[in-house]
Parts: sequence; C-alpha cells; structure tokens
Amino acid sequence: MSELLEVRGLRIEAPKKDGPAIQIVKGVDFDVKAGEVVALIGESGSGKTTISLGSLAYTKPGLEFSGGSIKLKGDDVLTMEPSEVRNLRGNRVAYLAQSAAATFNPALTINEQVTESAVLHGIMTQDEADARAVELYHALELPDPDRIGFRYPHQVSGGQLQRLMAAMALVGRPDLLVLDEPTTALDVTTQIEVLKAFKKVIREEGSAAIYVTHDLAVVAQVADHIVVLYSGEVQEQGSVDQIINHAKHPYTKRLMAAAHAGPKPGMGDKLTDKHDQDTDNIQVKNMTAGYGEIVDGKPAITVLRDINMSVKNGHVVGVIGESGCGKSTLARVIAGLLPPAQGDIIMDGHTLKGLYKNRSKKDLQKIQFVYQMADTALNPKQLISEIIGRPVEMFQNLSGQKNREKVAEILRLVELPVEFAERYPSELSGGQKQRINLARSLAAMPEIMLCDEVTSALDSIVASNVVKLLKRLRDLTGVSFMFITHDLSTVAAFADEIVVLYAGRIVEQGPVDEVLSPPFHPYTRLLISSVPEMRIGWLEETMKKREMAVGIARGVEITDVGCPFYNRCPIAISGTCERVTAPTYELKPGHFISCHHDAKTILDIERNPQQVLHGFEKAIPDEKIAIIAE
Amino acid sequence: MQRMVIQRIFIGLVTLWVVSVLVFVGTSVLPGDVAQIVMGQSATPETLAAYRAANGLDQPLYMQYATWLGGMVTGDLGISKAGGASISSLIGGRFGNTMFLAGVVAIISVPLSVILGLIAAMYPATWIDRVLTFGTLSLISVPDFFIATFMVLIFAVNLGWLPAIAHISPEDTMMETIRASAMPLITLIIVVSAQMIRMTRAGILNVMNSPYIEMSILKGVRRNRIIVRHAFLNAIGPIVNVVALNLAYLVSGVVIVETIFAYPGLAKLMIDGVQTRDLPLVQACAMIFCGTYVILIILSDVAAILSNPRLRNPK
Amino acid sequence: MTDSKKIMPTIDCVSSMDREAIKNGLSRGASRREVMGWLMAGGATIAAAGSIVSSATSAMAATPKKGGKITFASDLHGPSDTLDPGLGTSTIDYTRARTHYNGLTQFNDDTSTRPELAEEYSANANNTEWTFKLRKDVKFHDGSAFTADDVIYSMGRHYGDKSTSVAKTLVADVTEWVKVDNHTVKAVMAGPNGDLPKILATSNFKMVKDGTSEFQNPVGTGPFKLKSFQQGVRSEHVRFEDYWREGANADELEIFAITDKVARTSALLSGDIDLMQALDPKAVPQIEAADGVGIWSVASGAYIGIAMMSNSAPGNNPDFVLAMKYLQRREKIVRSILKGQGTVGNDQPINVAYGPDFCADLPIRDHDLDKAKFHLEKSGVTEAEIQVAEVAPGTTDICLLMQREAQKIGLTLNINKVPNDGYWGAVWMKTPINVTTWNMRPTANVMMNLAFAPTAPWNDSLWSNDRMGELLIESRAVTDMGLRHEMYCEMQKLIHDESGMIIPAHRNYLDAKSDKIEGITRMPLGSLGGYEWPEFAYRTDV
Amino acid sequence: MTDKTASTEDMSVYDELPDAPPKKKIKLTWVGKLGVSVVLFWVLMVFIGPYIAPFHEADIIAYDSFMPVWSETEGEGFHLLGTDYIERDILSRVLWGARTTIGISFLATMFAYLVGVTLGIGAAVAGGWVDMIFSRVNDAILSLPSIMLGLLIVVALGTSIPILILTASVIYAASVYRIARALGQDIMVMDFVEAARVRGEGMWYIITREVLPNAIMPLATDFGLRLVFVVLFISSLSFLGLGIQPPMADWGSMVRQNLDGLGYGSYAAVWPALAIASFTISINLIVDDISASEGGTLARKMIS
Repeated sequence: MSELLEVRGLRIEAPKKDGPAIQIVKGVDFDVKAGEVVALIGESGSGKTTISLGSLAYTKPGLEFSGGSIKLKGDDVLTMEPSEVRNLRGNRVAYLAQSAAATFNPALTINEQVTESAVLHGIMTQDEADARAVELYHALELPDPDRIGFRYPHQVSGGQLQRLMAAMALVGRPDLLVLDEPTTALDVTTQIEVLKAFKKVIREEGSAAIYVTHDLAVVAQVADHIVVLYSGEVQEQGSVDQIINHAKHPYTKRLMAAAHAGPKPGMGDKLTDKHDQDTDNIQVKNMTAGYGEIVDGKPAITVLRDINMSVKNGHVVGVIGESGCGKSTLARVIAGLLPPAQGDIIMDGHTLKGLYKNRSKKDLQKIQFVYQMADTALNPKQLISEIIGRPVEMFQNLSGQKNREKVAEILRLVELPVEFAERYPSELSGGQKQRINLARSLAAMPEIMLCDEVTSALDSIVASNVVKLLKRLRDLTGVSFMFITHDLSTVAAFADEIVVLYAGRIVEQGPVDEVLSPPFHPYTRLLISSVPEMRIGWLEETMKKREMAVGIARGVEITDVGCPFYNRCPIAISGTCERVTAPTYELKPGHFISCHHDAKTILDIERNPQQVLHGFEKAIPDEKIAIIAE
Repeated sequence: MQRMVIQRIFIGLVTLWVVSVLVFVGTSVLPGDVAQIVMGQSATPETLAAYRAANGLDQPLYMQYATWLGGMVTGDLGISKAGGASISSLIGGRFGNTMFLAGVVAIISVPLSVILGLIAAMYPATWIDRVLTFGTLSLISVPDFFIATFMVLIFAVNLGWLPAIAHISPEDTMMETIRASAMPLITLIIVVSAQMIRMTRAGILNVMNSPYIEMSILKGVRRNRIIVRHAFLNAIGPIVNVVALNLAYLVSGVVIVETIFAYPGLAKLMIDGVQTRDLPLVQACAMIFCGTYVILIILSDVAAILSNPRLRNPK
Repeated sequence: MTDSKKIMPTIDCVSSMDREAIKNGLSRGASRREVMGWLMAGGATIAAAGSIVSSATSAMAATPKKGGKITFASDLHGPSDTLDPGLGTSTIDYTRARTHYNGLTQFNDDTSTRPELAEEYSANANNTEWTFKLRKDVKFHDGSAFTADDVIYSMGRHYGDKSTSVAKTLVADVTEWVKVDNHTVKAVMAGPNGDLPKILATSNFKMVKDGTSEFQNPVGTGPFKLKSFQQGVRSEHVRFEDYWREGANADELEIFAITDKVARTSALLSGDIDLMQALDPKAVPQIEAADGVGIWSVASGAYIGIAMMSNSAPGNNPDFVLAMKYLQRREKIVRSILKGQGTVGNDQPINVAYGPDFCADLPIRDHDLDKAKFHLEKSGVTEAEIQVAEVAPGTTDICLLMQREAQKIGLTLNINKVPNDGYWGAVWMKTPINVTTWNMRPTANVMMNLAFAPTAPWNDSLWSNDRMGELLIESRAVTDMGLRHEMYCEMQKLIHDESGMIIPAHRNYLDAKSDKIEGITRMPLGSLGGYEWPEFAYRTDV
Repeated sequence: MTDKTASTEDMSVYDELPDAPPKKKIKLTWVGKLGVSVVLFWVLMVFIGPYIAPFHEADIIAYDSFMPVWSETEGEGFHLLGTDYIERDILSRVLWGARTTIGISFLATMFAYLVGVTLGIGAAVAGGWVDMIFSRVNDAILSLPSIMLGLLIVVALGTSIPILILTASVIYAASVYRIARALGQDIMVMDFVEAARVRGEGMWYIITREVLPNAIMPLATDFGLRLVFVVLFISSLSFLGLGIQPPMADWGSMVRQNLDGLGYGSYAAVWPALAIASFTISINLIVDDISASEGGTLARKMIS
C-alpha cells in the first residue's frame, strides 16, 4: 500500500510575545496508508487533535507550525498556496469534530451544510450533491433519509447529528478523513451504532482516516494502526494487534490499565466496616417528578415515574441509563432543585421539603450535589480558597486561620497541593478542576454526595484517578454516594448497588454483582453488551447479536402505559408489554426487576437466544431484517 | 411563535401606558405656567385667568389626565394650548416629513452600513477595517451639530450645491423634495450609518468564534461565504435590534438636525412644545415616539425570531 | 451698507409733514445745503439733519421695482404662531400681521405717526378725546369695504374679561370707542394721553374685519393675502391687487423661522433667504466679509438690563446697586460683545433714539473699580447670584464680563444660566437679581411708564419712586418743549441714580439682508425697520 | 502536580497533562496603546489642566474675538489656539474644559452604572414581578428620545452641574439596566450560582460574590462606550442652551458657542471638537482592541 499521508518531524508551537514559544507538538512522524484507519490516542493535552488538524494545514488560533512536513499524496500541505489549502480542506481532507451539536450551524438546513463543500469545490452540482447526501443518509442508517436533510440541526438527536456530520465529511469523497473523538460524547448504545455506521462507510468508501480518541476500546474496533501520543511526542506506534495485545511502552500499558474492561461482577471492592452501613441514609418513596406546571400530581412533562429506592450509609449507588432517562433529574429532585410532583424523600427519618429553599440548613448540608462540568460548576472569578472556604465557613462556622487550615486539609484530601488555594479554576487542568468540584461538596461535610456524570467528560486515566479518589473518600469519611453515569464499567468498579433507569422508570435495581450477572433485565443486557471491549472484532460480534440490532435500531419512547422498553425489547410479548405496566418482583433479596417475563424465562432466553425470535419479529420492522441478516 | 409575538405586543402596550403616565406627570411639573408663557410679557392677571379657564388648566391634574387619555384612545389628540390649533393638524404634515426623512435615510443607510460592517468584519485588523473603524469612530465622536454646520458651510455656503435649509412643501415633486432635504439626509445618513456599521461589525465578530465557523473554514468555504452565509445569519438578531433603535432615533431624536436645517419634523415640534409648555402637544408627540419605538422593537424581535430556526419551527 | 455700519440714529425733531416738504424740495432740485439750512432753522442738530437728508435722498434714489419673491427668516416660531393681531407676541407674528392688516395709524422712521387707515386724526385741547376720520377707499381681501364698524369691533376685542388680547392694558385708559358715522370713530379717554396714535400704530391694534373670530385664513385690508400658513413651519403671502394704496412691491412673501442662529446666517449667505432677523453680533464680521449680503443695523432705545430687585437683598442695598453700576465696562461691552452694534447705556432707558426727550447732559457713569470697591465694602455684600437667560444676544456675555470685574473688587458673583423658555414666567421679576431686555417704545413716556412707574406691572426692579410717578403723569399734559425736557431729564436722572436697574448698553436692531433687497424701513421700534418692510421692501434683481 | 494514585512507580512520570495552554492576557495592539495614552493624557489634564493653562477659563483678556492660532495680546501673552467669540483664550478653556467635560461625564456614567447595575442585576436575580415592573418602566424611559427627557428634567429642575449629572445618569441608567439585566440572567443559570443557592447562600452573597465578579469585564468595556455617549449627550444639551453653566468651559458648549467663527475660518470651534473626538475615539479604540483580541481570531484564519 502506498503512503497517502506522510507526517515527518511535525512541530507545532504556541508563540508568546514574551518568552519562548510553548512546544505543543515536538517532532512527530507517522504515515497513513490509503484505505487505512490510523488512531491517534492520548489524553487531552497530548497534542493529538492539533496533529490531526495539521493534515488540513490548520492550527487553532494561537498556534503555529514551526517545522516538519505533512505530505498528502506527495505534496506538502504546509507549503501550499491559500487557494490550494482551501481546495485541500473539505475536498481532499475532511474533518469530523467531537461535538456535532456545536459544529452544525444552527441557522442553516442540514442538507445545505452537508453538501456545501462538495458544491463549493465544484466536485459536483447541487443536485448530484443532494443525491449523494441522501445515499449517505441511507448508508448511515439515518431515520427518514430522504427528508432528514431538510431539517435544522436542533431538530435531530445527538447521535443522528454525529452521523450527519460523517455524511458532511464524506459527501465529497475525500482521500483522508479526520475524526476527532467522534463518539466520546455519546451514550454507549448510541456510540456503538455510530461506530458501526462509521466503520461501514469507511469500508465502503475505501477512504483513509485519522481517528483521534483517548478510548482504547473504541480504537480496537475501528483502527488498523495506532499511534500513542504523550505531550506532543509519539510514545509507541504499531498495528492494532501489537498495541492492544502486546503493548511494550509503559505509557501505553498505563492507558490500557485505565481503559475500561467490560463490566463484570466482582470488579468492585468489598465494603470496609469502618462506618455504619446498614441504616438507610436517604429513601425515595413512590416519587414522580417532571417539568412544567403540576396538575393533581402530574407535571406537564413527566420525567420520573413512581421511583422507589434508597441509599444506605456509606454505600455507593450507581444510577445508570441512557441520556434522557431521567438520572440527573433524580439527583436534582433529591437535592431539592426540583420539587417532586408526588412521593417523598426521607432522610434520617424525616421527610424533606420539596424545594431546597424550604429545607433546613442541616438538610442542605447533608446532601451535596456535584456537577458534571467543573468548568461551569466553579466560579471562574473566585479563588479556590473561597470556593472551598465558603461552605466550610457556612456549615462549620470556621473563619480566618481555622478556615484556611480546613481548606488545606480538604485540598490534601483530594490529593491537590495546598498552594492551589491561591489559584483560580482556569489555572487548573480538567482533572484538577473536577477534584476541586468534589472538594467543594466535601467541605460541607455531607452525608451523601450526588455525583452527576463526574467522570464522563474526563480522559480515561484522569477519570480512573477520580474514581480511585472517590473510593478513598468513602473509606475515610463514610459518606454515601449516588453515582450517576452512563458508563457501566465505572459503576461496576465503584458501586455497591445499581439502579437501572429507563425512560424515567426503574427497570432493575440491586446489589452490583447481582445486577451484573444473569438473569438480566433485557435493557440491562443491552447496556452491558453495548460497552466496547478492548478486543479486536468485538464490534462485529456484538452487532450480530440479535437483541443489539433491534435495541440499537430504535430510540427511547416515553410511554404512559405498558413497558417503555417494549419497542426495543427483543423478548417483548406483543399484546401485553405495550399495554400493561410490567410487574416488579424480587429475584434475590434486594434485587428487583420489572418485567412481564419471570426470572426463569429470562434465564432460558439467555441460554438459547433462538427462543427470542418469536417475540422478536413482532418487535422489529421489516427493513431491519436485512441488517440483522448480515 | 404566535404566542411570543402576542406577548411582545402586550408588553408594548404596557410600556405605552407607563409612558403616558410618566409623560403626563413629568410635563405637568414643569415650572412657569402655560398661560404666562403663551401670553408673553405683557399679560395681566385677568388675561391669564381668562386663558386658563378657556383651556381647562384650572382642573385638577388627574382630571386632566383622564380627559387626555380618553382622547388619546379615541384618537383625539386634543387642541394645542398655545396657538389653539388642533394638534392633529400641527402633527399631520410634520409626521409625513419625519417619516420621509427617516424612510429615505433608512433605505440608504441600512444596506450601506450592513455591507460595510460585513466588509470590516471580513478583514478584521487589516487596513480596510482600520480605515472603516477610524472613519466611523470619528463621525460618531464629534457632536452632530458640528458635523451638520460644517456640511452647510461646505455644500451650501461655499460650494452652493445644496440649499442650506430643508425647504420642503407638499406640492414639490419627489426629486425636488429630495434635493431640498439633501443636507439633513446626508447628515443623518452619516451619523446613523457610523453607528450601525460598528454594531454590524461587532455583531459578526461576536459569532465568529463559534465552532461552526471553524468547521466552515475546515470545509474550505470562502471568506465571503463564511461571513455572509454562516456568520451573518446568526448575527441578524442583534443587528436588527440596533437598526430598530437607530430608526427610532431617526423618528424622535433628530432635534438638532431639524433645528439646523429648519426641517419641519416631529422632534423639533416636541421641543417647541416643551418650551411653550404646550403639554397636550408634548404628550401627543411623546406617545407617537413611544409608539414608533415599541412597534420597531416588536418588528425587530419578530425578525430575530424568524431568523432563528429554533424559535421559528421548534422540534 | 456703509452708512449702516456706523451707529447712526435716524431720529430728528422734524414732523412727518416737514419730511414730505424736504423730499419735495430735494426732488425739485434744491441743494443738500439748502435743505440742511431749513432743518437747522427748525432746530435740528447737524448730525440729525444730515441723517434725515441722506435717508431722504436714499429713499429718493431708487424707485422700487415690482415683482419677485422675498423670503424672510425670523428667529423664533412654533405652535403658538398666530395671525390674530391681538395675540401676536413675536417678531414673526408682528411681521405677518403687517402683511395682512393695517392700523389706524402708522409709524414713521422717526417713531412719529402718520395716518394709515385713518386719513386724519386729531385730539381735543386736553388730549382726552381722539377723533379718527377713516379712508373711504379701503377694501378687505374679501372685497367688502372698511367701515367704522370694523374699527369698533377690532378695538372691542381689547376689552373685557373674555379678551385674550396681550395689549389690552395699553388702551385701558380709553373708556369708550364711539362710532360717529360710517367713517368716523371717537376714542373717549379717562385722562389726557397724547400718545394714543402711537399706541394704535403698534402691531396688536391692527384692524380686522367686523365679526372675525377665526384667524387661520385672515381677512384684512393689508398689502398681502395669505396663501398658506402652518404654525411653526412657514407662511406664504401673495400681493393683494386691490390694495388701497400703491401697495406691496414683491409678488410673494415667504415667512418662517430658523431658530438656530448659525444656520440662519448660513441660509442668508447661501442665498436661501433674503432677509434675516436677529443677527448675532458675533456674526457681524462674517456678514461684512461676505459678498452680496450686509447687516441692517438700526440704533434704537432697546436695551439690555440687569435688574436688582429692590424688595430683597442685595438689591435693597443702594450701595451694592451703585457698586454694580460702577462695575460696568460699557465701552468694552459695546465693542467686544455687541461688536459695535449698540450704544453705551447710562443706567436709564432713554437714549438718543428718543430724540428731544433724551437727556444728553446726564454724564455717562464710567467704569470705576475704586468707587465700586468703596460702595461694595460699604454694603458689606460679598456674594450674590444672578439668574441669566440669553434674552437678547450678548446678555450672558455682559454678565460674564461683570462677573470678572466683580472678582477684582472681591465680590463673588455666581451666574446661573437658565433656559430662555419659561424665563419670563418663572425667573424674571421673581428672583433677586435677573436680566431683562426691552424693545424701544414709541415714546420716552410710554417706555418709562411701562418699566419704571411705581405702579407699572413690569417695573422689573420694583423700584418705586413717587416723584417718578408724578412726573410721568404731569409730563404727558405739558406742551412747552423746554419744561417737558426738564421733566424728562429729571426722570432719567432719578432712574440713573436710584433705580435698581443697570442698563450697560442699548442694542441696535441688528438684522441682515441680501444686497438684492432694498426699501427696508429704519423705524427703530422693532426688527428690520419695525416690521414695516413687507409693504415697502423690493427686489432690485427683477 | 504529582499523581499519588499512580498504581505502579514507573508510570508516575506520566502526569495528568494540563489542558491546552491557558489563554494569554489581553495584549493591546499599537492602536489600543495609542488610545490608552491619549485617554491618560486627558485624565491627567483633568487634574492639572487648570494649573498649566496660561489664563483662567473666564478671563476676557484679548482685544479681539476669534483671533487666529498663535496670536498675541500685548501685555497678556500668546494665544496658542487663538481666542473665542468673546476674546477668551481657547487653549486655556480647552484645558479647563477637560475637567468639566470629562469630570461630569464620568460622574454621570458612574451614577448611571450604580443605579443601572443595581436594578438590572437585582431584577435578574429577583425575577418575577420586580423584574416585570422595573423592565416596563425602563422600556418607557428608553422609548423616549433622550434629548427630550433631558430637556424636560433640566427645564423642570434648572441647569446646574448636579442636575446635569442627574439627567445624564437617569437617561443612561436605563440602557445600563438592560445590559446588566441580560448579563445577570446569563450568569444566573450557571451551575456555580445554582450551587451557591442550594448551599443556602443569601441574595447579597450571590449578587456580590457570584454574579457581579463575572459581569465586571463586559460592563467595564460598556462603561467606556457609555462615557462617550454621555460626553456627546451633554454637548447636544448645550446645543439647546441647557449645557454647563458659563463661564465654565466645557468642550460641547465651546464648540456650540464658537460655531459662528467657522464661517470665516476661525478654528475656535474646531479645537474643542478635536478634544472631544480625541477623547471619545481613544476610548473606543481601547474597547475595540479588547473585543478584537477576544473575537475575530478565527476570522484571520479565513481564506478568500
């Protein structure tokens, strides 16, 4: 195979008016062969995105090429004339950004944006481009492919937008595709679907690609060749097999270590008995909540329906589900940010007021909410000392020297140097900010911390460090956690109990090892099998599983009657499931499932999937059969 | 979307009412009584009394307000306390003049400023941008009566190309009218455009940092298309708002230009009203101005809604 | 315009009859010296005689041309513009009144009166009854004839509580207007008043048609008919062909205002207007430098005054008042602020413009800081505030100058500039120290009676002097010139010494015109020759 | 930082990498620096102007009005910029005027901000009826032409420097209110504000410690522009004769009073006009420079 792209000694720096330039990329070499997918992996700050953009002769504002060459089919993009560069971009090399939501222009129709570059570069006429786009929509398995192009970006879902961006990149049949973390922001179920689509079209189009990510498991599925980066330098590169199965370089090993193994029972550590762990810390009883005006116990938009759950002292309860299933809402209701329409939240034996305004200072202190994005959760204009010191002052009435000492103590607790007290959030890295974010909640000396996706925005290594931290905190302070995430592996490693939410209902809950071992609720099963494993060929295998086909083909539909999972359920009993709300029964002590099938049936189905077929065909429309067949 | 528009309109009405109260109270606390001012130096107590009685100035304030508001609602603007002419007749012609002035200025300056603003935004920190920035800055940075007088000296007195005063009359043809009002037109176009150019530029640069602009660059889209198609569409909201405010200014705020060019417009009429303590006149003008402002703002809001798909057709 | 640049009062003591005689004499070819001789014999000063001759000659010089349009810009207009002569208060009102109406009597340039709609008028022995014989050939714009009834109606509008006339006080002492016959009316007076003809010559007493109550399209006897009128915008007038005398020269008049003085000047320079009222003294050099335009400056008795109210401190302290009077740098004011378009004032309202009634022997009070300091210390006043509005061009600057002088003698004089609008109602005569301005009045007596009589409603300084009151009354009846002059001198001295009114300068009526316009009168009772120009002005370029 | 949680020793060399290099501070271009220096010059004049001026602002010393640039009055001295319409030294008046014009405008803008920001942020934080009422009244004020509002207030209360400041403050507080409110609303929805609320923080803390610090920067730039408007507003008031009290020199009225001179080539009106322009333009240049260094960076990457 001939070299499509040759990167040699690439250097990129951030020039400074005063002092020497900061080196971002320090001499990087790698090649991309035609039709090959090369993955650049590393943490944020490793320069992977900067390098990938280099192949479009582009640097983010404030950065400059300072050396080396990037040859596309022999001609160096760094020395091109502006006109050539413009022709290069979108035509010969196409870019897929991480967040499609931000990258699509909200004011233009999808179709205009998808076809734009192809038409501008005179590769094809508008009509040809439109036809080509529709063809790609079909290939990417987008719903309503013939008309989706006329919609505006805000009118389609995140996963669809991500695929539409793929269409945008591919429409001009570029030689090289640059995918920058294209699935990081997505739910597992969506991610697998997008991955599948990408892989399919890349194969069909035969175009080469640079795939930028920090997620080895994903890389294992899509890449042929892997380049491991750390702070602007290549640490190790080789074929997928080499890197995944026989990594040599310590840094690569470390990445592997941090990367998720598929969620299995027994990954979590045993509870220490330092603290009382038998009494309920917080209890949610028959709670229904939602947004909009509440009319006799029913909100305009119902998000959560009769939720019953509890968190024991010192326990970690993982709440999982796809985005939109109401997991964050659950936490907000408990925190008093959203008063429930029905039901009670009971803490230490008394019912909490619905709205935080009406709760006692004591109650406010006991429950602490930890936001997902440290960037928006920390006031950029306050010193760390104030961010942490304020709750200390409020809830522990410590001021002056005592306050400073306490802040220092907390900083140590979250493994940050004491000097950070005098810094502003903007001066810290993502992981450090997240630790401050946790520290602020800790400073209140809470009984329970509600952590909303605190690791989702972080790189695998940083994330795993944060989880380690949480574990230590739990052991040290005996605080309980409600850990909200869409990442099963993390939950498997951290939680004591799991609550599986689907479309605002709890479909399964119980001790982590119980929930993660058969029999599974069909939805739990879908989630588990959607988590990418660091195993070449995993994606294909998984896609062959029939329940994946249907589960992934459909989106969440919030229904008032019947089982909400009906339309995605491979074992749905048509006539029953869509009509009757599923009964909730206790499999083992503390392990509940809501399903029309009893435990035995479910287990049987687990053993020999053929049985599935009967309920399965009903649940699945014809046009999907084809895909399943392949 | 209808709901939004209706909401805007309702808010507008409330505003109008608040203005009516503000203006009425505001004007009636002015020192020096109408009679005294109208009758001039040589008035005697009797003549004054006679005058007050004749004009209902002896009634309590709230009574006057009630009567007036009633009139307003039924479209009766009342009688000018000075001169005794009906206010509608006083306003009638001037309203036309003002609208003509504002209209022509708008037609010319709005496209002009938007285009120049776009150009400036297209080449930021280049010489063309600097020239535009500095030019517009200089124009909005000197008092407008200075600009106006300067223009008169150049075009009317020295060159004698244009009349120094805007002498327009109904029987003039369009062209005559335009020539007659050339000076105020030019002055206003300069003053107003300068503002709008700057705002357009700012508005565009504001959205220039969004990821979708970077994406369009990475798609190899040409500079001018990026600005016109990608950036401008998203900046319409704020830009339209600025345009609306400037138009409102053209209707109500151009006292100085009207004075210097003896252009019979509403703004000057209102100032005269204040000076002659002609309260009904002042109030009527105030309501007209506020009305125009409210309408323009509503229009700009609607435009903003239309330019934004999210608001235009939600999911 | 050379003659108008030097300050030249065109006032003399010759009656209008003699004036006609002189004109005839000149036209018969009498030499300038001869005429001068007659005049001197008549008792006129050389200057005055010279002036009248030259004005007569200039009047002779060119014969008016007919046709064309004259555009006039005044300094103020607004919603309160009116065509009802009884309501007129501003130059633009007076000017318009002059175009549509006539009075019973009319002013000469020397402020003496001549018959207008009354072909002759006369008083009884003791000036208590005036009889007016009306012309029989006068037609209104609607064709109807002018009769005694119209006079009775017109004058009636100035009486009674319902009357909104702004001038009713001036004719208050006429107890009754009697229609003798269709073309004769008689005014019966409460007391002797020789000045009635002059009062009737003022704008507010123009004759309107019997029964007229609506003035948007006025019906008068005047030289022009109304073509269009919009308050605060403009009015247009066309010549009335059936006018009872020779009539107007211009075919059309256009009258409006440019309130911004700079803009007004520019409009004249650019040729957009032919006549402008109220030229700012600052702009005199600009006009003189420009071609095709000139100033029209008429010396008059009009004055700018600083009133120190005698009813409150510090105005009630004679020493303070005196100190302030000594502070005035009168020549500097005339030169620097009025740019020469005025005459030095002597803290009393009468100046040479009033002719024989002016007391020339009264010495000008000079700028004298020592005296000022002396009196100030005597008064013990150290700080005072003066309310200033630009009631006449230069008023503020006069006060600024005074402020600087005051500083030199240790007096802190705070100037509070207040807006012109509302000034007369809210500030004038209501605050301890304020500014005022008066137009020239037809006679010295009227002037002093209006502003300095103990009972006068507009005695700006509230200066109340009984002797003054007596003199004013007595002097009206006196016929002996010598005695009359003595009395007037005494009155002027009284004001000069005792009143709280500082009169640092008399201002010319300073207007400007295009060189293409001639025939403008020089009557010093108002702008542009006392608003008389509409009938007489003409274009030289038609 | 060193990561103590690293599982094995040999890996501890690989720290968590910092994010992309932190945004560097706003660097002014030469244009911006020029602006700063001019503004500083005038600010300096505000303090020392009257002391270095050759004459007192009210001195009527020359022998002739509208004397040309660089002319002399015997025994008095040179008139670097000539004299004005009543024979006062222009240079001196321009120098004195700096204090009046800039001083008054600054105070007015300050008050406008005090009121506008307090009410605006207040309305944003309180919301509900308070917001409704404030905003309507505010709209009403905005809907009236400022010059007319000014006229009404000045005519009602008379012209004095305090009144002038009050007038300008009232008028401009309205527009400040709008901006402050908008900013406030944006910040109020941020997580850190919510966090403070659930913590049970009071209104005062939220406004002063959470909202305001984040609103300062945008408000500061707006302050500059507002100041410019006030300067021009006051000068247009002086057009109607409602400006600053004579003999105090303020640039606006100086332009106004000396306009007649323009007609026959006197620069008396030009100098104060230049003073206004130089001051206002400079402020704008600074503001532009700041906003440019924020926005427009991508724009430079465009290819035509």
